[in-house]
Amino acid sequence: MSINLLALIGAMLTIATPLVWAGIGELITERSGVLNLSIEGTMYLGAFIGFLAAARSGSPWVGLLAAVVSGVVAGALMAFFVVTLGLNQHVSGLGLTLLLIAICEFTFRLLYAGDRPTLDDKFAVLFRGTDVLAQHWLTYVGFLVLAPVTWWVLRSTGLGMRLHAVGESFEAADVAGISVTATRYVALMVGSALMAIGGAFLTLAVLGSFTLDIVSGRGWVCIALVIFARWRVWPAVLGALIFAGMDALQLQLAITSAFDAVPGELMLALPYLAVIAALAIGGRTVRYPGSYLKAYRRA
Amino acid sequence: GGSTGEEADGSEDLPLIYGVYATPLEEPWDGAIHAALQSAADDGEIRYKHVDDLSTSDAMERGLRDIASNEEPDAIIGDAFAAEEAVRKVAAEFPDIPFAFGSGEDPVEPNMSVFDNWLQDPAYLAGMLAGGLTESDTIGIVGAMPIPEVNRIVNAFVLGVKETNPQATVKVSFINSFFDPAAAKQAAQAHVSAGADVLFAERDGVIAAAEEADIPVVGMMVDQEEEAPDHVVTSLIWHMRPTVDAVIEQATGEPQAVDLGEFSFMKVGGSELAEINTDIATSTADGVPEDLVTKVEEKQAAIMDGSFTTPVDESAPASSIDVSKK
Amino acid sequence: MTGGATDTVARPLLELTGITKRYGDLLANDDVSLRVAPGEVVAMLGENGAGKSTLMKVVYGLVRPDAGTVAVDGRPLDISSPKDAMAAGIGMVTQEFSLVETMTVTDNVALSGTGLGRVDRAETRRRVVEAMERVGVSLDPDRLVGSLSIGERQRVEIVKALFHDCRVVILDEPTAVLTPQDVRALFETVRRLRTAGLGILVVSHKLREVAEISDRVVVLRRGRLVGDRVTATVRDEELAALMMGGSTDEVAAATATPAAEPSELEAAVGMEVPTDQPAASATTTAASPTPGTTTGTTTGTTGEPVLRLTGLTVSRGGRDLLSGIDLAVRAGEIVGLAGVSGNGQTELVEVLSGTLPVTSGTLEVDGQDVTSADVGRRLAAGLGRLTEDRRGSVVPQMSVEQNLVLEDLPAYTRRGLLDRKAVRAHAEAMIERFDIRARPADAVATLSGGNMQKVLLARALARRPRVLVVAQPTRGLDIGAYRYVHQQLDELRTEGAGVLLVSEDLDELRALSDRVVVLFRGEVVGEMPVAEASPDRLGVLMAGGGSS
Amino acid sequence: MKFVLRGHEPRWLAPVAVLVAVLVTLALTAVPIRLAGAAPLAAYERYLVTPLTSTSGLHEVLLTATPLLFTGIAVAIAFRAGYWNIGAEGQFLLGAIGTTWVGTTFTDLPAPVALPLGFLAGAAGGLLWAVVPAWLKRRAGIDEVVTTLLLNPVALLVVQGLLNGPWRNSSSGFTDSDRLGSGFDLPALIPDSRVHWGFGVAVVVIVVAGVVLARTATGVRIKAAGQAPRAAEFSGVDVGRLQWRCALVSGAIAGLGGASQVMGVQHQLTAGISDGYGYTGVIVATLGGLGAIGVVLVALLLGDISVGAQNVSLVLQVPAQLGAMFSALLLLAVLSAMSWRRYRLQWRPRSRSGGSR
Ligand SMILES: Nc1ncnc2c1ncn2[C@@H]1O[C@H](COP(=O)(O)OP(=O)(O)OP(=O)(O)O)[C@@H](O)[C@H]1O
Ligand SMILES: Nc1ncnc2c1ncn2[C@@H]1O[C@H](COP(=O)(O)OP(=O)(O)OP(=O)(O)O)[C@@H](O)[C@H]1O
Ligand SMILES: [Mg+2]
Ligand SMILES: [Mg+2]
Repeated sequence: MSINLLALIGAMLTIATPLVWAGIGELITERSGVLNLSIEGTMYLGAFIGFLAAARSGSPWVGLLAAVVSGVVAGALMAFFVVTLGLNQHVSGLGLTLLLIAICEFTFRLLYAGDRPTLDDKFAVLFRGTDVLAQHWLTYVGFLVLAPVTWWVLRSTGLGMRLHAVGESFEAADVAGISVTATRYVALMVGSALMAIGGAFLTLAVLGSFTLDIVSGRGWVCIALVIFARWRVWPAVLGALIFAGMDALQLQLAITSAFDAVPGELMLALPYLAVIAALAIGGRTVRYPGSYLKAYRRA
Repeated sequence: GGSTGEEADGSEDLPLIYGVYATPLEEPWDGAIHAALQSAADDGEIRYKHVDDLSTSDAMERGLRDIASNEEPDAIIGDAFAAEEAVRKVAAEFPDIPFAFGSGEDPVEPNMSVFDNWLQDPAYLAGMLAGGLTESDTIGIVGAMPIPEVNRIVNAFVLGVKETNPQATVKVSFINSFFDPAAAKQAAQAHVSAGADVLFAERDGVIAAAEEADIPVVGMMVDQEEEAPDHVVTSLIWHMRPTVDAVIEQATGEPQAVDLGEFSFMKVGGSELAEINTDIATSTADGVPEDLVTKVEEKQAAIMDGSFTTPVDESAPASSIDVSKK
Repeated sequence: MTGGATDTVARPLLELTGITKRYGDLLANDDVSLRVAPGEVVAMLGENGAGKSTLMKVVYGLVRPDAGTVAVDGRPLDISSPKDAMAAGIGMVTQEFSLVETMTVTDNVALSGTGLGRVDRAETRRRVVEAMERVGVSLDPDRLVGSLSIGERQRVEIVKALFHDCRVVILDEPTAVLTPQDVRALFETVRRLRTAGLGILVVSHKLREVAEISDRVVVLRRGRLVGDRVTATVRDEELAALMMGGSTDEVAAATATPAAEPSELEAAVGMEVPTDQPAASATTTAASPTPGTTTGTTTGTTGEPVLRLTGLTVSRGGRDLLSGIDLAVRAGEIVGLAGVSGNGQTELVEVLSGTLPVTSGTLEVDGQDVTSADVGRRLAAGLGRLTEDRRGSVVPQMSVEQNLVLEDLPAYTRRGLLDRKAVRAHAEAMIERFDIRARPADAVATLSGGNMQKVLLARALARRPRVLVVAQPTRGLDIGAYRYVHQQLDELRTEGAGVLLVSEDLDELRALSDRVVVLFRGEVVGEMPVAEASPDRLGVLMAGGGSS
Repeated sequence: MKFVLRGHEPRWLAPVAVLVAVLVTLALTAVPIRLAGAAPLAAYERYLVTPLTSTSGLHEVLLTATPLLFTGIAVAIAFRAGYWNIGAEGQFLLGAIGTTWVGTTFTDLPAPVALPLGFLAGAAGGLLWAVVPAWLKRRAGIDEVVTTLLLNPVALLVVQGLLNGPWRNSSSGFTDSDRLGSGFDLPALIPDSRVHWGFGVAVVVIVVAGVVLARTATGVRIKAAGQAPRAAEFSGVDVGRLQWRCALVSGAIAGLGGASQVMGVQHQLTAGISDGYGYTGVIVATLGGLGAIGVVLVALLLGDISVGAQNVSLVLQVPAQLGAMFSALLLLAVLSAMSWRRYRLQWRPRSRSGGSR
């Protein structure tokens, strides 16, 4: 058995990238007390709109911009449902996921009628030829900029304090003159934009094409990772790396003859089991944000 | 395009063929059936309607019964893989309508015909190409899941590799999904890091990996050369049209219960190997050696004239195959 | 202005005009107009649910009125959020805590002033410490608010409200959970603010506090402003009458006890309680609580111990929250437990309630050892509980009737199904008997705190407990409810049950108890008959002066 | 503009709210229907009316609603107790596995033995899959959302692993299992229809669950545990144990759903046996207000839409995704309209007159 460790790390970083972007997006929205189950649909939307705009314009940058805008719109929509109307967060999120995926697939069908379109130009890999460093710039930005900046903002800025206050106790935030509505809108719009980038990473950087079911449950994994991380940035990144590392490992083991006797499905299950195991070993009672799942409305 | 289902446009006398698909049309397998039916409709031979994404057997059964009783189809074509029993049940209820379904089981009198994609011939030829192109003697295949349709393609490909390169090793991985190109790409990259320098893209996503690794790759279902002109060396193509033509014959004549599988064979034009892209420019291969092309062409001729029959092996392939032991 | 108003209000700092607020069919504020002058302290009285908090929230932008205006300095404001209120120089301490438990004291205090950018934590901390000194509060600025006691949290609230420069300060029942020392400190601050020319509006149920701190007192009844008096000249009976809506005489009669002790009204309304407490509760018990020693009281005969703690110790994280508590409550007596909040009372109640496990020692209820029994067995043994954490004792979204039977469900089950008729009948009986202002099907969440407390009292007493553990039973209650709760506890004693009364309200303790026990740092540091429990002596003990 | 709490809810409000929601959905979907080249009116009729106006259409609605009834009530029970079981999907799949195992092992059993055994095995499968997260939650306080959610894909992998490996179809070699013994075929509940006894079992389960939740001491305890765990604990409810039990019951019921789908519809195990029924169960339960009647209504509504959507895409030749779009929009619209029941819209507070003097 020969596992190429460097290649494993490289694959891990790539696989973890959409989880980091979308996971941090989810983390931000959950910090404001909103469980955003529209993540799967928002990632899908970002992947599709990003692809569409890039295909039409010929530039992945335009695609990325369009994906961000689509994410902001999806976040605003989610905010309208759960903040303005105060609807149940579970149903709103799941409903929005269903809706966004249906809209994307419907549009894809109308525009491409069963074709398998590809982009002329996608984001290239930096440092091609190396095992670990051959990554897309979105990977670098995700790990080296997005994660630390989010961590810093949540920890050391007024914005982070506001988010914390709204997520823990919106009554307290309101009394302190912080607009619960505005904070949650912003959190959802920013968070959803990050989710859309996570989705667009798949089409604009990894694949250069779009197919149905492109997100394949990565959004749900992010939900689990955020709770796993107890709403903290670095543990969420760590969770993404554990998940991705196990995924990369199983990909290598799957083609290693020594592991022929192990059913492939067991290896495919490794990432999920690893996160559960990590939680079982390291985790204890989770305290949810105080205003989690709750809608706020003044009398 | 849709309609209210009522209008007449002078094509009333053409037979109505209904396509009924378990997966969305975007899935290449059902996409190939759809493309063939669409081309027959474009040729003015049939009227064509379709419904897709009937993913559960109860949706399939409901759809079929609805179509058979209300839409007056002259034949129904679709895939029955996840709903064999439902399809056979409805077929039995409407013996006057020909049913032709992609299926792993046998035809049923009087009206249930079956077909399948039999791509072992182009797969064998593609394997020969891959065997000739590899320098590391390692080839990677990424497939959906180890089902017979896929297995026989993979196994034929492996035999083809053996013919041109008996020292080679073929590694096979499955992503357990018809979609998820990102996972397919990651699997392909795992092959590359394990030394593969030629890939076979049974699923979408692999070509992107080949392009990044700058190595040759074989496409699937349709000619995928345009996706990466420097890297896609050829593609396995399934032509459903001969099968469709056979069903049209039943639609205008009498329903039958036959195995239409032969219509997917290369001999009758049911499948082919896309024109070999001799202009590939990769880190390992710049163009395709002429003698290799000749070898493949000779083999193709042998298949066409019946002097060579690609063996069909539907057993699940191992993850790493030493072709000399095959 | 309403009759009796002073004309000292030359140029009002805060002026409310015609404030009206409806909740569905309920008129919470009905055309209320009110002025507060600079350097004036206005107290607001009113029964539970009279609409005081609603009015305060209107001023602070937490509630939007249906009609009316708020003006500061003569300029009408469009206050649609607390942010606007703060900008207009209004600060408020809400009745419910508005704190983020997972944040530090510093962050909570500074929260409202922070912008979006980087927070200079050291600088903020320094300013918060400074503000605490200014307000006369000492707290560790780095502690998480979640780890603070209720009284400490109230102090944080006060610092928070006064952290920014404001011209009008609104305090909604600020003293309800404060210890006497803290109340004194708060009043010092209020006086200083008054001197500095601020306008202060303070809601309270305690007439004595009103008398002590305010210049003017206004009374709200059923949403309407029914009285506006100069504090110095108003009689307590008059205020009580305004609040309750009867004439002065009626009120006096209604609040008198069956025994008609002269000072009962005053005791009930929390006014001066003479140290020489009249016979009512004057047990001349020997200081030693030896079991079996029968001591006479005027209300019953003290009997066998119904609650006995022996060497009770509770530790968490290696720290003793309670250590070696020996305590007995006998049938027919009320034992008062005094202590500054944070010295183990809460834990003691939790241990007795069955929500905190015992580390060592034993716990007996009516002779049965229930040291490690679950809640159900404790209830069966004859324990009743009424804790200070009302919201942790009721299920707010459930109806009054379901909450009333929650601890006694098997008794209302017939052939596997809940006997809804019996549940309803029980609820109606309790509503009648305890004068709960609600219908059986109302969600408890919609009840005022006073009524919620009555529901809990009804639930605890309906089971006819042998011993009742009560904590802060009258916190935040209006005079009527306060009086009512005391009467119920007194009756319980008469019927021969034992009561362990935990309260930070020394007047309440001394008015009700036969004996007083003082807790300091998790240990019993003093025990005496109530006659010997002078405020001074208790104060010394509570401050640790009795421990060696 | 702002929302104001209603004093009381007029009787006409709920039906009107639903009606408005339907109208809004219709208006919103007109655009994509036109884009797909169909006539909106014809589409609307087929979405909502056609399935309900023929007996066979009604039967299909009941059939389609059956798995949602199981997963919906399963999720509702767990959610009520404050146990966030997002894992009905996996539990459903394991139920299907359990049933398939007995159905392909004891192929000769007669129906009276086979059917109860099949359901039992399904419940056991679902329960088994619910045990791990419930146990982790109870013993170590590990969050059930993460564990139940992540076990869903694992359950699908178990199904695929069985179908790719030991349970591969022995005649076709395809990745679906052998057919169950014929004793395991659930008979039709309504003659000449596809509505099978699984529907009957679902109704029985829901009625029992409804009575327990609404009419028994246990129901009150579950509600208390879910809404105010601390208060419930204070009142002597062992919240941990109650949640543990509800989690297991929830899993077992979801597993029954799998059993019903295998024995009533598919008669074999396939990887696509669950069309996301477990996830849809979350919608059914929450939209149904976590109550038995609500679950039934929502499951029937979704059944109606999904039968109607298939009909639309078939008759009008529009992409199948239109159906998904329609049901998602309707879901969100109904939900929004329901919030209107509790609040009314007010344009500015009436008068803020008075002014300063
Ligand atoms: N958000 C709300 N929705 C409906 N009714 C409310 C709401 N808030 C308060 N009320 C009702 O308005 C009335 C006035 O409540 P408010 O809190 O102002 O009373 P209060 O005078 O402060 O009483 P307390 O002394 O108990 O604090 C009560 O009857 C209460 O039930
Ligand atoms: N959801 C609600 N619906 C209606 N009224 C409410 C609601 N929540 C709170 N209230 C009202 O708000 C007011 C504040 O009540 P709360 O129970 O918080 O007071 P408290 O501090 O517990 O005690 P008290 O009000 O008796 O001094 C009450 O009058 C209550 O009726
Ligand atoms: Mg109040
Ligand atoms: Mg109060």
